[in-house]
Amino acid sequence: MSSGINMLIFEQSRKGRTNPSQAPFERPELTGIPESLQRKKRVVMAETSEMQTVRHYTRLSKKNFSIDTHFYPLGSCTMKYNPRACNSLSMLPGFLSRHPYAPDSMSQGYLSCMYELQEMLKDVTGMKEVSLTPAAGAQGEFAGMAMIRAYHDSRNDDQRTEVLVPDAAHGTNPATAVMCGYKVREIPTNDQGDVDLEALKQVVGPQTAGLMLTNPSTLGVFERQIEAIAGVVHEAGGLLYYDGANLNAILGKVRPGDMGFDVIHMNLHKTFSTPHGGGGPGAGPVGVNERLKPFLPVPMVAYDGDHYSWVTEKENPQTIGRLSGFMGNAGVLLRAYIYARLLGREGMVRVSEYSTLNANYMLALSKQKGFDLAFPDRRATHEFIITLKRQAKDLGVNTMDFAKRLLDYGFHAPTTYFPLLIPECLLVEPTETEDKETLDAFMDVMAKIEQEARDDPEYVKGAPYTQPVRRLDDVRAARELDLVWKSE
Amino acid sequence: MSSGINMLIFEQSRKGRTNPSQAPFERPELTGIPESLQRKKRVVMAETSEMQTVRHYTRLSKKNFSIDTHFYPLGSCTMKYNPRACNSLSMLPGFLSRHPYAPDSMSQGYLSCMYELQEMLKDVTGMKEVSLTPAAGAQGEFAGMAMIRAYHDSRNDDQRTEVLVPDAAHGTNPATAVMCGYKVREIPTNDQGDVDLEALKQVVGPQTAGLMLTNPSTLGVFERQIEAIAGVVHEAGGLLYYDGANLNAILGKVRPGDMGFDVIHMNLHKTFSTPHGGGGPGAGPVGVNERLKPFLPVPMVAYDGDHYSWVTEKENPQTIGRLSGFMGNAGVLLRAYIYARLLGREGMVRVSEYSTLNANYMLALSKQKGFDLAFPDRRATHEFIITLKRQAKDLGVNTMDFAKRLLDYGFHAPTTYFPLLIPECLLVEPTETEDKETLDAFMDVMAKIEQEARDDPEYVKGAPYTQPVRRLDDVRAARELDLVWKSE
Amino acid sequence: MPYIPHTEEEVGQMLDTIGVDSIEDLFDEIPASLRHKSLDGVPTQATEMEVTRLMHERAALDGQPLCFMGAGAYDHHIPAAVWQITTRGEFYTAYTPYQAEASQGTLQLLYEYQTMMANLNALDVSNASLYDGASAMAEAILMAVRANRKSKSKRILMPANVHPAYRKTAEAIVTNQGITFELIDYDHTSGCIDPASLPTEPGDFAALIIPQPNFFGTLEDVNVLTDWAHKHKALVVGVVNPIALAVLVPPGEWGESGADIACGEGQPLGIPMSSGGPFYGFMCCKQAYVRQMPGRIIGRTVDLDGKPGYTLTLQAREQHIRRSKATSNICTNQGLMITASTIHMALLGAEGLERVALSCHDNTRKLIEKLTSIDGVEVVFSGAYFHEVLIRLSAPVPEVMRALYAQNILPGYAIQDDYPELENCLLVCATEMRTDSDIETYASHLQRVMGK
Amino acid sequence: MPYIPHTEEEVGQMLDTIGVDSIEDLFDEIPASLRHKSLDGVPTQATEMEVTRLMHERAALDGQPLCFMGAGAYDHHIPAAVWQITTRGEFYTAYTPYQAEASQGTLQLLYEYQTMMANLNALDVSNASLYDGASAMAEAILMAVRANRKSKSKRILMPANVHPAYRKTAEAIVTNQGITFELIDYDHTSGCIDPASLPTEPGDFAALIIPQPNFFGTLEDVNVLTDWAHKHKALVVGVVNPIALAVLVPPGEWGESGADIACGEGQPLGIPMSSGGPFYGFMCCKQAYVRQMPGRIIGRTVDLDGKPGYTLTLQAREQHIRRSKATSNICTNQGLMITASTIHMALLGAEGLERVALSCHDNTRKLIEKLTSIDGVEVVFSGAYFHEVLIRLSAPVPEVMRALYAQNILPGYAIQDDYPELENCLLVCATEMRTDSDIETYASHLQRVMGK
Ligand SMILES: Cc1ncc(COP(=O)(O)O)c(C=O)c1O
Ligand SMILES: Cc1ncc(COP(=O)(O)O)c(C=O)c1O
Repeated sequence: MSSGINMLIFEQSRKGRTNPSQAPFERPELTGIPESLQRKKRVVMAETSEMQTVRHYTRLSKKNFSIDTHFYPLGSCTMKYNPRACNSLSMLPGFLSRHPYAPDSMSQGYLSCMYELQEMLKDVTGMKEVSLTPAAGAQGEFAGMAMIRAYHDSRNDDQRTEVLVPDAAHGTNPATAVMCGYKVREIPTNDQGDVDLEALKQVVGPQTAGLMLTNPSTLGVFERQIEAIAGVVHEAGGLLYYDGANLNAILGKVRPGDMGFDVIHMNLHKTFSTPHGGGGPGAGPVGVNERLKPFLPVPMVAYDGDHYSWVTEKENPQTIGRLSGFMGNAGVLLRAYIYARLLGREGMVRVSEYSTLNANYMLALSKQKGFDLAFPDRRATHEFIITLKRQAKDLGVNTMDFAKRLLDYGFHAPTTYFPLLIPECLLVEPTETEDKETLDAFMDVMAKIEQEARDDPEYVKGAPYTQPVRRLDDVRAARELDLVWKSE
Repeated sequence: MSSGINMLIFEQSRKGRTNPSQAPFERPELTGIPESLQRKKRVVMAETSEMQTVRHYTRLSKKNFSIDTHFYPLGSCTMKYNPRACNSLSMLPGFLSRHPYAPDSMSQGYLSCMYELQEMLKDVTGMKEVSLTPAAGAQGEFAGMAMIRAYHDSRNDDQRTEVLVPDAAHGTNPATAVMCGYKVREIPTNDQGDVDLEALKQVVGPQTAGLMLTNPSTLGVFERQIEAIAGVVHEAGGLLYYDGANLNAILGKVRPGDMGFDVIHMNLHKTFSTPHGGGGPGAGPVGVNERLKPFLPVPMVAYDGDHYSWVTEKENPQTIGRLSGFMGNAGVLLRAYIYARLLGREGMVRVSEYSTLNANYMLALSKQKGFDLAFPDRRATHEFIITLKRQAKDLGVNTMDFAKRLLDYGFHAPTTYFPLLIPECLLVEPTETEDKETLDAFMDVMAKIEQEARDDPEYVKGAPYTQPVRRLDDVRAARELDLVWKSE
Repeated sequence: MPYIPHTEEEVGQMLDTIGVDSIEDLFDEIPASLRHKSLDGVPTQATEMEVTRLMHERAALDGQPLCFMGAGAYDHHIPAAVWQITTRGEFYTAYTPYQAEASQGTLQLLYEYQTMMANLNALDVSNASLYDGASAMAEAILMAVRANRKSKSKRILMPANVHPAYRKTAEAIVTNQGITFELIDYDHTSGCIDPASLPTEPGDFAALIIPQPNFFGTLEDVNVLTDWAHKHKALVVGVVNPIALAVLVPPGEWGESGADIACGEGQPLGIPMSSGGPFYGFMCCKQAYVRQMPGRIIGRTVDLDGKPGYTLTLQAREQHIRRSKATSNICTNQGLMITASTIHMALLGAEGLERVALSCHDNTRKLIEKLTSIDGVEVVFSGAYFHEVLIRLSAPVPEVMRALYAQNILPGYAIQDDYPELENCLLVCATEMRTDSDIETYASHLQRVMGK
Repeated sequence: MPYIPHTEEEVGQMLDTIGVDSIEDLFDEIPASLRHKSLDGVPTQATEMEVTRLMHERAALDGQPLCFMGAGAYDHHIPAAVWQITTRGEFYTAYTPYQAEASQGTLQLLYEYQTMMANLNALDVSNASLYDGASAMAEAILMAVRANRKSKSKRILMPANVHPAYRKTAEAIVTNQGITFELIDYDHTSGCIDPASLPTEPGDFAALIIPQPNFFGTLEDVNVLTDWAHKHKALVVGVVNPIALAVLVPPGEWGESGADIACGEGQPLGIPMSSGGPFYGFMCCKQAYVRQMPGRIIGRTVDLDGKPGYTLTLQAREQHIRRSKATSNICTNQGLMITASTIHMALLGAEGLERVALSCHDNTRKLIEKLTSIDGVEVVFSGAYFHEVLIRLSAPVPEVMRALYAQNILPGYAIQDDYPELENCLLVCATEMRTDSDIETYASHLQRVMGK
C-alpha cells in the first residue's frame, strides 16, 4: 500500500514542518508570567502539513465499519440510520457559536428546542418531568439512582443500602449503584428470560433502595411480570429504575411510567438516533414521576408561555445538583430534537413496530437455518439472542470466531458475550432502518459460516482475513502496555 | 463483500419503497394542464430508503482515488491539496441561497469577492482586464479565441482563417479553434521541447488569426524563445493566446502579459486549487491586454469605490456575449478567491517555487533510477516527462501497464500518453503540496515495477490486482454500448 | 509554509539531489528580462481564522431574502445528505476518471446518473454533464446541425420565449460556425408558440428549439410542434425543466416520435442557487445520435475477470482523442454537481420528484390567486403554467421591487429589459419551499406597496 | 415511510415467515392493560424541508455576539478540516470500537490522541475521554481516593477558586461515596491560593486539587503547592486548560515530582462552544496509577501476523467486565469529540498551539489595558494571568451587561452569584479570535455605558 497508510501521524512528522495558516502568524511575547510557571520543553505533537493531516485521517476513517457503510446489528446499541439533517441542522453557526452562559435573551432559539424536547420525552415515557442534562446512559443511571437516594434521604429512610439488579443487566447498572454508595444484589433470571419473581421476593425488604430493570430486558424479551415486580418493590418501599437502552422497542406501544417505574433514563444516542461517533457523545436524559421531581439534576428549561428560561439550584433547591459544567451534551440533544420533529408521533410508533418486525423476522430465519435461540418460545423484541454453544462444543468454533468471520463478509458482528448469562451468545439488533434483503443476506452468511466451521474450522478461527489487521492479541495489549507513542 | 456493495442503486430499488421526508407529504392535484401535456408513465428512478442511499453512495465514494486519500501526480492537472476552508466558506448559507438575479443591493458581499478576484488575477497574469465567467479551461479558450476573432472582425480583417497550434498542445486547443470557425495548423516541436521557430516562421502569415501556446508547455519545459515567437506572430498581425493550464509553474515568477500574450485563460481548478470533483466544475477566467478589453465576455463586476455592480452588454456593447446563463461557476470562483486570500502574495510565489522543486527533484531521482526522460537536458517546470519506450520495446511492458501497477501500490498514475508526441510517456506533476517522503516512495515504486517487469512482465501487464475491478475492457465498452441501466 | 510540507532540511537535500544551489536556480531557463518581481496587487497572506471571519461577514451582507424569483434558478429543498456525501474527499477531490479502475465510485455514479436522466427525459441516452443549461442548449444546437443528415441547413428556429440568457449564450457560442437563428414570435395572448402560426413551407432548417415550460412559465403544445418540425425533416431540441418532467410529458414522448435531443439546466435537482453556479447542463438524445453527442459518456463493460465495471467510453468523440474533429471542446465538466444531483434524485425517488413538482405547481397557483386578488395585478398570459407565471402590475415595477427588497423579499424577475413589450411585468415563482404564510407575506406587502 | 425501507409486500413476506398476521401480534407479550394508545404530546411528523426551515429560524434567533466570555468555554478558531473529516460517516456513525479489527481507524486515532494528550500534560498515560471537564474532575477525585495507598482519608482539599460548576458537579457525583471537600480560600489580593497560608499539619487527606489557571484566570504557584501536597502524602490533581499548557509548565513537571493526575476540559482544542456541549473531559496520570484510571484506554499490540494494531485494553477496569467493581460506570464517552480534537491538534502542531496560546495571552493583555483605561474599571487581582481576568466595575454589572447585550456583545461572566464577595465583577477573556478592533468596540461601548 501507499506510503503512510499505516503510519502514525507522529511518524509523518518532521522537525520544522509547520502548518502556519491555522494559528495567528505572530508570536507575541509571554509577559508577566513567572519563569517557574512557564513551559520549558516544547510539546511533542505531530508536525505535519494540512494535506498530510487531512489525508492521514481520511485514510484512517476508511478503516472503520459504520452505519453509513455497513450493517451493524450490535445488540443493545441500536445502530440505526442517523439522519444527515440532524447533523447539518444542529451545526448551524447560530447553534455552534452560542456560549453556554449566553443570557436568556440571546438563547430563546436554543432553549425552545430544549423545552420542547423535554415535553416530548415526557409524553414518550409517561413520566412527569424530564431533565436533559446527563451526558450518556450511564450518567443518566447515576442521576436516577442519586435521585432515589436523595428521595430516601429526604424521608430520613437511611436503612436502604441495597440496590437490586438482575443478572442480565448491563454492567453500567451495578457500577452506577456502587457510585451512588449502594451495595448491589443480583437477581436471577428464569429460563424464560423473565426475572425470577420468587427470588426477587426473597431479597426485597426494608434495605431495598430500589430495583434497576431494563425492559425489554437485555435478553431481547419483554418482562411480562412487570406489574407484579413493580408491586413487590414498591410494597417494600423501594423505587423502580428503568434502564432505557431498549426504549426503541416500545416507543408508542407501552410507557415506562405506565409500567410503574419511578425514574428512567433514555439513551438518545440509541432510540433517538444521534450518532455514536465511534464511542460517543451520547445523551441520557432522565424522566421521573411526581415524587422524584424535586431531585432532578439541573439545569432544566422552563417556559412561562412567552419566555424560556433556565431552572437551576435556585428554583430546585432539592436537586441532586449538576452533572457537568454546563448542560450536558447540548448538540446531541439538538440532534435528538430534530430527529423527534422529523419522526413526529406517527414515526415514533413505526420505530418500535419495524424494529420489532425486523428482529422477529431474523429470529424466524435463524430457526429455519437451524441456529439455537436463547429463548425460542418467546417473541423477540427489537433484538434477540442466538447461542452458539453447540457449535463451540461440536466444532470448536465459538462466538468470537463467528463474529470475526462476519467482518470478512462485510457485516459488523452482533454483540458478543453479553448478556453474560447466555453462553456463547450473539445479541442481534437489526433496527428498523435495515431492509429485508440485508437481513436475508446476513442470515445466509451466518449459515455459510457455520458450513465453513464444519468444513474447515481452523479457517474460521483465523478470521478476519480482509480487514486492515488480522485478529489482535488482546492479552499482549494488556500485559505489555503500549498506550503512548514514543520516538526512538 | 457485503450485499449491495457492487449493486447499482436501481438494483436496490423496490416498488413501494419511499423516502417521504424529502418532499412535501401532500400530493396536490395537477390543475389546468391539458391531459396531452401530462406525463403518463411514472419515471423509473431508484426507490430506496434514505439509509440505503447514503450507504450506497458512501461506499461508492470509497472506490475512488482522490487527493484527500492518495498521491495523484496527474500531469497537466495540478492535483494539489484543496484547502478545506475553501469548501466550508464558499458554502455558507448566505452564498448558497443567493439568487443569481438578486439585486446589487443584496449582492455586495458576493460582488466584492468577485471584483477582488478579478483584480488579483490581473496582477498575477499581467493582463489589463479579467472576466471570470468561463466555466472551465476549454470555455476560457473559447472566450479567448472568440475575442481574437471579434478583434479581427472589428478591424474587418477577414482573411485570418487559421489558428496555429503546436503539436504538443492539449486537445482542447484545436477543438476550440474549430468551434470558433478557424482552421487549425499544427506547429512541430524541436528535440529540446521548444517550438520549431523556423517551421513557425514558414506558416505564419496574413491568414494567421493567432497562435495558441501553453507555456510552460505540456512537455514540462519553459518555452525559451517565447519573445521571438511573440514577435513573429505579432508581426504577421496574429494574436497570442496563452493556455493557462500550467500557470502553477510560474506564479509570481513571470507573467503571461509580460511574455507578450494578448489573451489568456486560467484554470482556477488547477492553479487556484479548487477541487476537481471527479471531473469538474472548474473555472476558466480570461485575461486580456488593452486591445481586447472591449470584447470580454459578460458579466463582469465593476466598482466605483463605494458600490459593486454588474458590467453587462449595456456597458460593453462589443462583448463576445455570454457563455452561460448566469456568471459561470460562481461557487468555484469563491473557492479560488478564498484560496488566493489564504495564500496572499507570499504564498503565490511559493506555489511555483515548491512545485518546481518537487518536479525537478523527481526528475533527478528518475535519472538516478535509470529512467529515460523526454528532455534530459532541460529543467523540469512543475512537471516533467518520463518515456517508457525502452521498457515497452525490451520488456513488453508499456506505460499503461506501469500506470495500472502503480494503482496497486496506492499511487494514482501520472498522465499517460499525453502529450501525444512523446512515445510511451508519463507526464508527472507532483505539485507543491506533496512531501519529499511521498516523492521518494513513488520513485522507489517505479523502480520496483521496472524490476517486476523484468522478472515477470505478464504479472505487471495483468495489473491492477487490488482495485475494485481488474483492467477494464474499453473496446467492448465502445462496441457494445451499455450507457443506461435497464430492468430485465 | 501554508500548505507546503517542506522543511528547510529537506529542501537542502532535494537541491543537493538536483545539483543546484537554490530554488531560484530552477527558473534559470526563463529569460531574465521577463522575470517578475512582486505581486503587489494581491493582498498579503491571511490566516484561515482571518479569512473565515471575512467570508462570514461577506456572506451575511447578502441577506437571505424570501425568494419568489425563478427565471432559470430555483429555490428547492436539498436533502442534507446530498452535500454531506458529495463533499466527501473521495468525490470532491478526485480528477476526471481517466484511470477507470481507481475511479469506479465516480464512474458507477455517473452511469446511474445517465440512467436517471435518460429515464426522466424518456430518451435513450444521456451524457455526463455540460457546463449549464444555457451552454447545453448551445451544444445541442451544434449537435443537431451535425446530426441532421436530412438537412444541409445551418438555420435554427428559435422561439422568442426561450430564456433570453440562453439565446444570448447560444449566439455567442454557435454563430462563429455560421449557424443562424430565426426567431419565432410567441402568441401574445397565450404566451406560447401558436402552432397555427407556423409556416406550412418553412424551408430547410436543421432544428426547432422547444422550451418546456418557456421563459414565461407557460406550456408549449410540444406534441404538435414536434410533429411539425419532424414533418419538415428538422430535428427537435427540447429545453426542459427537470422537475417539471416528473409530471409533464417527457421529450422522448413528444408527438409521434419524440424530441431528438433534450437539454436543460440541472440546478433544480439538488444544486443550491449559489449566485448562478456551479450548475450543470444535462443532455439526452435518441440512440441514433449518440456519436454526435458532446461531453463525457460512461459505459458499463467487464474487466479481465468478466466482472462488471464502468469506464469512459466513446472517447473518439472527444477533444483529447479527436482534437480538432471533436464534437465539442469540453473537457472539465460539472462532475461534482452530477454527484449531488444523482444522490438527490435517489433520495427523492419518482414519488418524491412528483410531489415536489405538484407542490411547486400548487403553490404557484395559490400565489397567483393571492396576488391577482390585489387591485392592479393581473396575469399576462392565458397559457397553462407549471411553476412560473408572468404578472403585470399597474405600478412601475422597479419601484415596487425596491420596496419589496426592503422587506427582504425577492418579488420575481422584471422582464422588461428582455421584452420591452412586456412593461411592468414580473415573472413570479413559488416552489415547494414557499409556505402559505410566505405567500401571505408577499401578497400583503405587495398590496401595501401597490396601494400607495 | 420516513427512514424505514419496508414495502408492503416485504412486510407481508416477513410476517408470513414469522407466522403472524400483523405487526401488532408481535407485541402480544406486553400486558394489554399497559398498552399505550397515542403520543399526543409529540408534534405530528414534518418533512426535512420544514424542519430545516424551523431550525434555521431557531438558530438565527440566538444571534452571534462578539464574545468576551470564557468561564469554561472558549471561542477559538477551529480549522475547517476538523469537522469536515470528523463528520465523515465512518467516524460519525461508528460505535465504540468493540470489534477492533473493524475499527482500526477510530482506535489508531485514539492512540494518537492519548499520545498527544499525555505529551501536552507531560504525564505518562491518558485515557480516551470522559464526559466533560467538570465530570472529569469528579472522576479524578474518585480515582485519587482509590489510588492513594498512603492515605485512608476521603478528604479532598478543594480551592475555592476552582470553577464553581466543577465543584458542584464533583459534589453531586462523589459525595454519595462519602468523600468530603474542604475548601481552601484564595488570597483576596492575588486571587490565588497563598502557599504560605496552607497549614503545616493539614491532617490526612487524599488529594489536593490545583486549578491552573484558576477560575479567576490567575496562575497558581503549582510547584510549591504540589510539593506541599506530596509532602503530606496526598496526591495532586491538576485541573488545567489545555491551550495554556502550550506555554505553562505542564502538570507532569509541577514541583519535584509532578502532579499525579491531570484533568480538564478539552473544548478549547477544536470543539465549538455549542451551548456547552458536547465537550469532553481529558485525564492523564502517572503510569503507576493507570489501573485506577476510569474510561476507555487504547493499547497498541500486534495481530496474528505480527502486524501492529490497536485495541481497547485494560478493560478489566471497566463496567462491562468488572461491573460493580469497575473504576467508573462510564460507558459511552465523547469519542467523536476526540476525533475532532486529535485532528485539531495535528493541524496546529506544537508551534500552532503555542501561537494560539501566546495570542490569547496578548489579546487579553490588550483588552485589559483598554478596559482599565476607562474610569471605574479596575483589575481585581494582582496574580499573573493567562487569558482571563477579573475586572471590577463601579457600575452595577447586570445593567452594564444588558446594555452591552443590546450591542451584540457578550461582555464576560458576572461572578457575583458564585462569589458574593466579588460584587460587580466581570470575568473577561480575549482569545486569539479577538482583533484589535473587536477590543476597541467593546471598550468604546463599555465607556459609553459606564459614562452614563
Ligand atoms: C442496557 C444498557 N444500559 C446502559 C447502557 C449505558 O449507556 P451509555 O453507554 O450511554 O452510558 C447501555 C449502553 O451501552 C446499555 O446497553
Ligand atoms: C494544457 C491544458 N489546456 C486546457 C485544458 C482544458 O481545461 P478544462 O479541462 O478546464 O476545460 C487542460 C486541462 O485538462 C490542459 O491540461
